[in-house]
Amino acid sequence: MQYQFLGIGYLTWITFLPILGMIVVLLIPRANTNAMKWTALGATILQLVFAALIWVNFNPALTGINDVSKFQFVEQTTWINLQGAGWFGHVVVQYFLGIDGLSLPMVILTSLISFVGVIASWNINKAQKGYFALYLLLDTGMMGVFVALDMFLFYVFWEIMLLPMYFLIGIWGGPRREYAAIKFFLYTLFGSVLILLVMLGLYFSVSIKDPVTGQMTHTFNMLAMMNPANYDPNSLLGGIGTYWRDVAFIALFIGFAIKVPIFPFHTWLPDAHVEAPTAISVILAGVLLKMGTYGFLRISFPIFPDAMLKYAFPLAILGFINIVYGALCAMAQTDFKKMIAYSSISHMGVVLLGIAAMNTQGVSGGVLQMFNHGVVTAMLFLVVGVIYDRAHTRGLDDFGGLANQMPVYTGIMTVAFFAAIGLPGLSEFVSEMLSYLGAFQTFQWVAIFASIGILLTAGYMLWALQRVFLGQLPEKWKGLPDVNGRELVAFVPLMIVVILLGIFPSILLHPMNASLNHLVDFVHKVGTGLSAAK
Amino acid sequence: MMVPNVGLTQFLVVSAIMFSLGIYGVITRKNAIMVLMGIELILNSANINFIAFTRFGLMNLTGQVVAIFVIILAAAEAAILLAIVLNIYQQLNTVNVDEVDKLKN
Amino acid sequence: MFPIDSTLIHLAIAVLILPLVGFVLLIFFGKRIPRQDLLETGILFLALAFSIYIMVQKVFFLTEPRIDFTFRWIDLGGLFGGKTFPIDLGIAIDNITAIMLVVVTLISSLVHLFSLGYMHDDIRYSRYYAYLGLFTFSMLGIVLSNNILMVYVFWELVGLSSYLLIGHWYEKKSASDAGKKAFIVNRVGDIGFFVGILIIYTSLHTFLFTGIFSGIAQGQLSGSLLTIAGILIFCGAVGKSAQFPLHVWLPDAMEGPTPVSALIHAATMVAAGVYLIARVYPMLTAGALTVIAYIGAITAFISATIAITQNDIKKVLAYSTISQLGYMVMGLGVGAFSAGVFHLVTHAAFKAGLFLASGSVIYAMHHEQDMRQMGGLRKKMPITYWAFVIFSLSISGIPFTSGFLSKDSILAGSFAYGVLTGNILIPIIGYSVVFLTAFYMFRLIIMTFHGEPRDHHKYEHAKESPAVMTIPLIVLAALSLFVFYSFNPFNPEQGWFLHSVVQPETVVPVAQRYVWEQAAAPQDTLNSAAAVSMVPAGVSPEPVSPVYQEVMEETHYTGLAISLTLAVLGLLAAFVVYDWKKIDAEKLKQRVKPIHTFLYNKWYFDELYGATAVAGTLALSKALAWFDGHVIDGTVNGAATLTRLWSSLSGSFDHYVVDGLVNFSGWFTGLLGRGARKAQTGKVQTYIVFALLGVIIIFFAFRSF
Amino acid sequence: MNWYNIVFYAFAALTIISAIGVVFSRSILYAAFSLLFTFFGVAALYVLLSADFIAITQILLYVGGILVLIIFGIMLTSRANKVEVKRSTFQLVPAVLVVGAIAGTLIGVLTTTNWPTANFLPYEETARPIGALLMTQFVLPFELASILLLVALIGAVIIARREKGKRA
Repeated sequence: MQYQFLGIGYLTWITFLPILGMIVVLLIPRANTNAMKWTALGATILQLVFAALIWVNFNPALTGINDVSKFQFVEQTTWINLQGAGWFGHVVVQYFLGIDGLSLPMVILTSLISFVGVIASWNINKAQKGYFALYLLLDTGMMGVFVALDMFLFYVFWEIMLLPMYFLIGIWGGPRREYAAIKFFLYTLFGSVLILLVMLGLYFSVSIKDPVTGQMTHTFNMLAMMNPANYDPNSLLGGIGTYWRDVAFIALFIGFAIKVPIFPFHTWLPDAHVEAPTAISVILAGVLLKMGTYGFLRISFPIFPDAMLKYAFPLAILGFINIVYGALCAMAQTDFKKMIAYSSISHMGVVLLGIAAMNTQGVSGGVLQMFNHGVVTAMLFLVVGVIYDRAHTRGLDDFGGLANQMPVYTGIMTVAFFAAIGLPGLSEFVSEMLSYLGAFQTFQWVAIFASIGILLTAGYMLWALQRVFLGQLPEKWKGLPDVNGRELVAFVPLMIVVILLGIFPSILLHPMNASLNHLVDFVHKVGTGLSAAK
Repeated sequence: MMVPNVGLTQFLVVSAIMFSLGIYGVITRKNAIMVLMGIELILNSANINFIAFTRFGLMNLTGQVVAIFVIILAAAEAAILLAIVLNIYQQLNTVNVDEVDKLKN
Repeated sequence: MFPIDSTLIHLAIAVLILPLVGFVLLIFFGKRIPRQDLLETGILFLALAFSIYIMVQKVFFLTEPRIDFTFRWIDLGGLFGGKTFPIDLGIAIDNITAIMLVVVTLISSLVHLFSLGYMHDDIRYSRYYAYLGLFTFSMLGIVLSNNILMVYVFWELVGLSSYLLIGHWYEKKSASDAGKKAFIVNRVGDIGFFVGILIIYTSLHTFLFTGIFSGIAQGQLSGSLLTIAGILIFCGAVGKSAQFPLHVWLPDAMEGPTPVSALIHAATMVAAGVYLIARVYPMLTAGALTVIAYIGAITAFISATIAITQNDIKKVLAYSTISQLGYMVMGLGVGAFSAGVFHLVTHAAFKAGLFLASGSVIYAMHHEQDMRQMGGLRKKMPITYWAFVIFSLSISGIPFTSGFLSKDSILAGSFAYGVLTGNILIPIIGYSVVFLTAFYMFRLIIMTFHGEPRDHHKYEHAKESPAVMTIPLIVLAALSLFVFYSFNPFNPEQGWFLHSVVQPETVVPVAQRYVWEQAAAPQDTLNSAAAVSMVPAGVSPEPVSPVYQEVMEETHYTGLAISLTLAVLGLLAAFVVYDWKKIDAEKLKQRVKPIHTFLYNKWYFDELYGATAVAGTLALSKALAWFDGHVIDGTVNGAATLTRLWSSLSGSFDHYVVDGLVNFSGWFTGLLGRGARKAQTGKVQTYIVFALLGVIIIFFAFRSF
Repeated sequence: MNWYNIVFYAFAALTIISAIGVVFSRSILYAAFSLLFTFFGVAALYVLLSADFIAITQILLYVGGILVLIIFGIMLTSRANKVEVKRSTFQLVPAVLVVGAIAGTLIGVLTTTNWPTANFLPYEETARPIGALLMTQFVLPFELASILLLVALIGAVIIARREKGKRA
């Protein structure tokens, strides 16, 4: 293996560094909170360094998606090997990591947001030890989801991330934190169950030849699941466009849709966001939501290309609903954080619209939008966090005229808001434009109606901006200090990314292209091939 | 012979009568000391049995040894019981067993 | 030495980047740079110098019609079928671009200069200049783009800087409202624009104008979809150029500082819509052009009627701007391409002048904008007054002014259009607006500068503005005269301008052209139309359609006479009513009260939109939020409640039935126990009796006899 | 009718009659004295059963130890002659019935049982073998019994001790 550090692959490092940090945090005496913070920061910075290394060494020409030889930084060893236990035969779970152009942006995003999240967590003043330990565990879970290529491993990481999130919201959250945490947990668990069922269905339908024994064995290998030839002819999910394949696709879709979240599975999000502490909102919106769409692209679409093509139009419709519905709901909110939570729903609708189009522009735009939305929404939640730290209220109508009181803050916020509006020159414009371009080619009318979302977004964002920052400053906020150095450290990297990707989106699009084009090709070829064969 | 020759049965019958009388005493008397005396009767009747069985070859000398132990226990029992009676009397000013019901309820 | 075209491109990039540099410097180091205002103003004058050089080179010396510079912005790779998805962007310089460069930088530098005086005690001085820099950058971006995507990008950036500058005094609710309104109303148009771009890209796979035009010429996009695409792109122009029905934002935008109104909301940004139409002109079908012509005419008429009733000096000018923009749009719509662009340029000069002059007045009157409080300022502010008069004459289309030349061309075009197509409504509106324009402009002058001062206190303190404010006025007044455009004050055809700005050859299918162009079209149009832009300089302009040209020639003098008469009538009417007071304005107002109220309230557009679109959206958002919170979340919580109900039911079952059985057995045992407790006397003797009874019973139970 | 029979019946009668006296006596002190005779009677029966050692022990322990203790108890707990010795614990009639039933049952069993050997064994000395047995086969119970006695001794002292503080 080529890319190793201390004999361990880069992907293992980047995934398990936070766990190392967590162990260190757990060993630090309770009183020494500073050491915990710095440990967490150190772990995430190292993670960021590895992400940068991976980016630098990434070969943009390799496609990935369904071909293990085209993946990069691959690590593949047997993890669980259960020999011949009754009817389920020989269970092999692999420790199989690897990235391609689809996961690379997510890996970078996760590292970046985790780093920013630690800085945003600096003011946590309750049970810091538990907080940072859980935070780092969460980090590992998220990173693992994006690098795992074995479905079982994927599921393990998926669940690892769930529990810390529950506690982080439930313990360090706002007044209704228990409700929000339980809601989040139950929703996600419901989704997980569906994913688990489909995973098992796939497991029992797919067999590959064991390289050692030469026997046909079931496998959790995602890449093997993508090859129609590996399906046992009479298995549940074998065959072509069968009823059960549709069912499995829809179940998997719901499982991931809850995470995105897609209407009507979205109501956990506003509550979770509003109650979660700032850093957790940032993580939640910045990374967790992306897992849903990542799941579509990594698992649902390539494994069920026939069903994907069949249900592409409903997906696009759901994307449209997300965009417009989320925007309208955001407009009606009076809670700053809730508004941004709904705006997330709206923006994730763009991702869905783009990837449902299943063409180069749409998918590129969708994946880029995943990244951009992660960065921009992280900024937005940080913005809310800053003001909530100072004023202890988030009501949009409680403020006014902060532009004079906090000019630097206002500047940062303006960038974030206009990025969310999709102002050209800032990152989200490019991704939204590409998504719409793609969607328009496939679903003309859906794209046209969805473009109303552009208008609505401008409406609620500017309205919020006006209510909070413009006008007269109420007497009680006369003493609010502007952003401090620590907060700037969190904002500046995000701002740089937002502006840089607005002007030179190619730096991120270039490594993605080969993989995403291959994905589009693959889905169309296999999907229509299957349908034609039927 | 009008009167049967004395054998095992006669001893046992004496013992049985004593036992019954002891029971009667234990049952009917309120006074703890009287109860104790009833118990002594019962123990004695038991001893008679042991020794009679020994004598008539149904038990070897073990019966007598057991009888000795019974006597010892009786002595210890008497000592303890009287101490308790004294204590109760000091505490409650009565030695009637049916009035000593503090453990009840 | 670079070849001249490459030098021009480099210079153009420099012109584009310079204001951005100013913006970045000011926004990050605003407080730390001494005299930031001079820095920014200097940068602008440098850009102006470059622009003039570019224009002179391009228009008068260069033989190439177009200098292009393209780079690959995004490459999305390719699919197996060999389809690739590059997105190319770039800049291009042709004659219109070169002229617009000068217009933008010129007005911008003059406004910068003017602001030195007008804004010098503002609290956010450096921020103001930074935003001006951002605006200039974005506007130049629109001008220089050689592709529709970049136009859209800068389009939005212009919207942003407009938003920021309108809301410059954001402490005022009305100012921040106006900024928001401007941005959102513009967005409405931009969505149309965006969808238009989507159509174009989907059909033609390119954003470059050249690619678009050649693609259309090859028939890759035609029929009604082409018309729809044209109209959708025009939607962007409707928003930005404040055309009916999206004109409502511009009057409100007057909340911004007056120099900003001059730069953005009179001369340049609002003209961007017109510029956009000019850019995509070759792909506009007859259907699209007719829509454009009608929208322009309606806009011109509506806003002119509103303008005659307004009392706020800037509002009058705002409506006049809308009206003039309507003229330009109408001009382009009816096929008078050069005239429309020409009017764009002349209008930029005199309308910027009008706004700056009104700024000068407002400055002198200590930020009083109501004309009813003014009067008699002529003596106090002679330079401003005379500049104002020149601008007003120009906008009214009085001979010897630039406005006469351009407006006359547009009117001639609309006349010809009316004659050729029978759509006489458009020329009728066009001419009637001439009368209205002259009337409201001179009403404005008379109320402001003539007569007796109405607010004596403010009048006493009023004085002529400092030189930094009057010099721009003088420059613009000079530019409002005919000589800069044509040496013949009555015939613009002989000037350099109309020689340089020539209507591009249309690329739409023959059947979708105006009738006169169908007749003129050579048989091999479809193949030769790929060459798009301008006819090389120095070559005498070939009229695109001889038929059209012929009609214009024929009707020229008729039209001229009508327009002149109407303008003079309007002028006189203003004097009759407001200066000589032959007719009492108040009485007149009373007599036509319903009409006046209707006009004074701007045809109730704001109220209409407020009651429908805004209220509707808000109501919908409230309803959906309720739906979200109560129905969807209610369903979720209901599911949770149901589950809990179910669980509590099964809990009850467990508690009462299963556990009940257990407890019953316990209870039963207890019952027995209670019965048995009767035996538990606590008396040892009793127990002995029972024990013995037990022995007896056992004995008899097991006895063997 | 040999002398053995006569002696047996005499002592059996003494034993039973005095036991009746213990049980039915109205005075507790009389009951105690009746018990004295019962113990003597029992000792005599032991002699008739050739258990000389036990008989001696019976007299020494019961008469010299237990009975004295009982009399001390009576003296300490009440003015002896004033003690109302009521049989109110249990109804007389049921008591008699129960006891009668027991007695009847027992006697019935004892008399009808066909004991394997109903004959006297030859007399043997008992003191020595008993001592040997206690030191060999029954040494553990023997030691335990001695410990029990010690414990009972100490316990009795502690229990019977008047606690001054508590009385107040």
